[in-house]
Amino acid sequence: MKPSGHDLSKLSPKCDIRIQREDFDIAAEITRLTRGRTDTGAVVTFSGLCRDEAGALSALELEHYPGMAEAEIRRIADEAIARWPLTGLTAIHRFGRIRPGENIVLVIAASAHRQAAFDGASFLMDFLKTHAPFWKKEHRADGSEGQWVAAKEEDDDALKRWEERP
Amino acid sequence: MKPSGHDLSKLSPKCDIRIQREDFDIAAEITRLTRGRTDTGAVVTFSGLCRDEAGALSALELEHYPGMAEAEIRRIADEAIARWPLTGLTAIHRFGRIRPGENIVLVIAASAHRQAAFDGASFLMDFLKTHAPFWKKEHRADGSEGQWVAAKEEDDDALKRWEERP
Amino acid sequence: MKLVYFSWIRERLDRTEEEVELPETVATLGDLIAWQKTRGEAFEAVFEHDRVVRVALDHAHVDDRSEPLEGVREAAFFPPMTGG
Amino acid sequence: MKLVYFSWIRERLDRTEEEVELPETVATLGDLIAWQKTRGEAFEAVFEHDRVVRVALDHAHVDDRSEPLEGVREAAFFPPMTGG
Repeated sequence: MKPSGHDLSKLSPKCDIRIQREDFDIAAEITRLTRGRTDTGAVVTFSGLCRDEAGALSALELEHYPGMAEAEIRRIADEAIARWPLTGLTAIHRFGRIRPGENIVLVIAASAHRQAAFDGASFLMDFLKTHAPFWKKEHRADGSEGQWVAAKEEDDDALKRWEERP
Repeated sequence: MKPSGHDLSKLSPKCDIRIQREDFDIAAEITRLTRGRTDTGAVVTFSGLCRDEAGALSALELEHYPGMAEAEIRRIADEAIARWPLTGLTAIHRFGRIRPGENIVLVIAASAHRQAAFDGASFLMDFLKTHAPFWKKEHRADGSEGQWVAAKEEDDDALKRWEERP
Repeated sequence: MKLVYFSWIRERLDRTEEEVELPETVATLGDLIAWQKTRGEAFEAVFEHDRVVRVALDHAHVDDRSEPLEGVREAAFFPPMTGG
Repeated sequence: MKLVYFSWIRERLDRTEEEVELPETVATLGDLIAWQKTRGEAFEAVFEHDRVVRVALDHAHVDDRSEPLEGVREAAFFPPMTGG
């Protein structure tokens, strides 16, 4: 038995926020978050991909507000860490040109328990959708001028459930 | 523009259930689920790891009921697919000796939309915890006889929320 | 009928599986559990607390003790599951 | 003050950023938006629908149009976000 002073549950949560043009490696990010500690029992990842059901999209162009994007995601991440007993939290958001099937965003939440990991990841995504300064423009496969993607009301609705819960 | 007959949203969901001794590769499993289709906008993974906060655990021994385990998880997966618009669902549960920090279980749910992916993965995990025929025995670091892990009431409580929702 | 056991129930009964000939009077799952209790001290101790012992008949969970056994080939006995 | 623009607001106003000298009378965010409306047709069209234009002052979201501008170095104007 090791002395109780060696309490791994007191390691502070790792928090990693990145805004980048390059793709990410989910397996490497999970390892980065869980390596060297045995207090993580649950890891939830969310990855958002560029979708194109109609076959009409050539790519999405993701514009962002460089000064604000990282700061805003960090603020949301800090709130998630204050709210759930997380052992780690990662958020990576890409910008630039992204083709159908490619990754756009990754969120990882690690915790001792599964519900905290699910809730932390879901909370971070809901706020990221509505508060992180990113905008998507469509490039169409036929070369015609694409539209800016409109914000969804259901994204605002998704936020509200976090106000109702403890 | 491709003809509307080429509607990717009508691809049937991929479903992959495995009970195995070996570890799994999360990145490879995500690729397997999303490759070759552009109707997936959201992928949620849950991985459950062997935890050891006190430093007293040498390993967990996972016993399972070979004939029933895969069938039961498949039944739960079919229910998730009937309930949410998923484009893919994977569940891998390991058995045998698993050390602290190692993977025990992986669930992946893919969908066009994030809430369905979160709900599908969370639902599958809640049922898997309480319905899949697996049992964990602790092996202690000091060599003394370990205990069988007791089931948690909170796991049964977690199930109930799926009965209340539409 | 084939009977299989898991976890601490397997350890307490000191057997993984067995082939048994059930008496004619054993028609339901409740009858089967009652019969198990007659098979000695270890069986009596395990099956005493009915609610702790979970049952699967031919790989399907069964709660209802009045479930008929007709046609069932395999009954499994185990404590609450702790997978995931 | 530095003003920055994103998405279709940037396209409509045909500028990414600009450095402006605000009149003495512009004290709040509301004043700033009113002043923007006086800067020609494109500005008028963009800022006409107040609720569609979101604002960040020094990288923080601000809803309250009575927010004072004192000390603010950068104001950003953009439509509802569509990240994630």
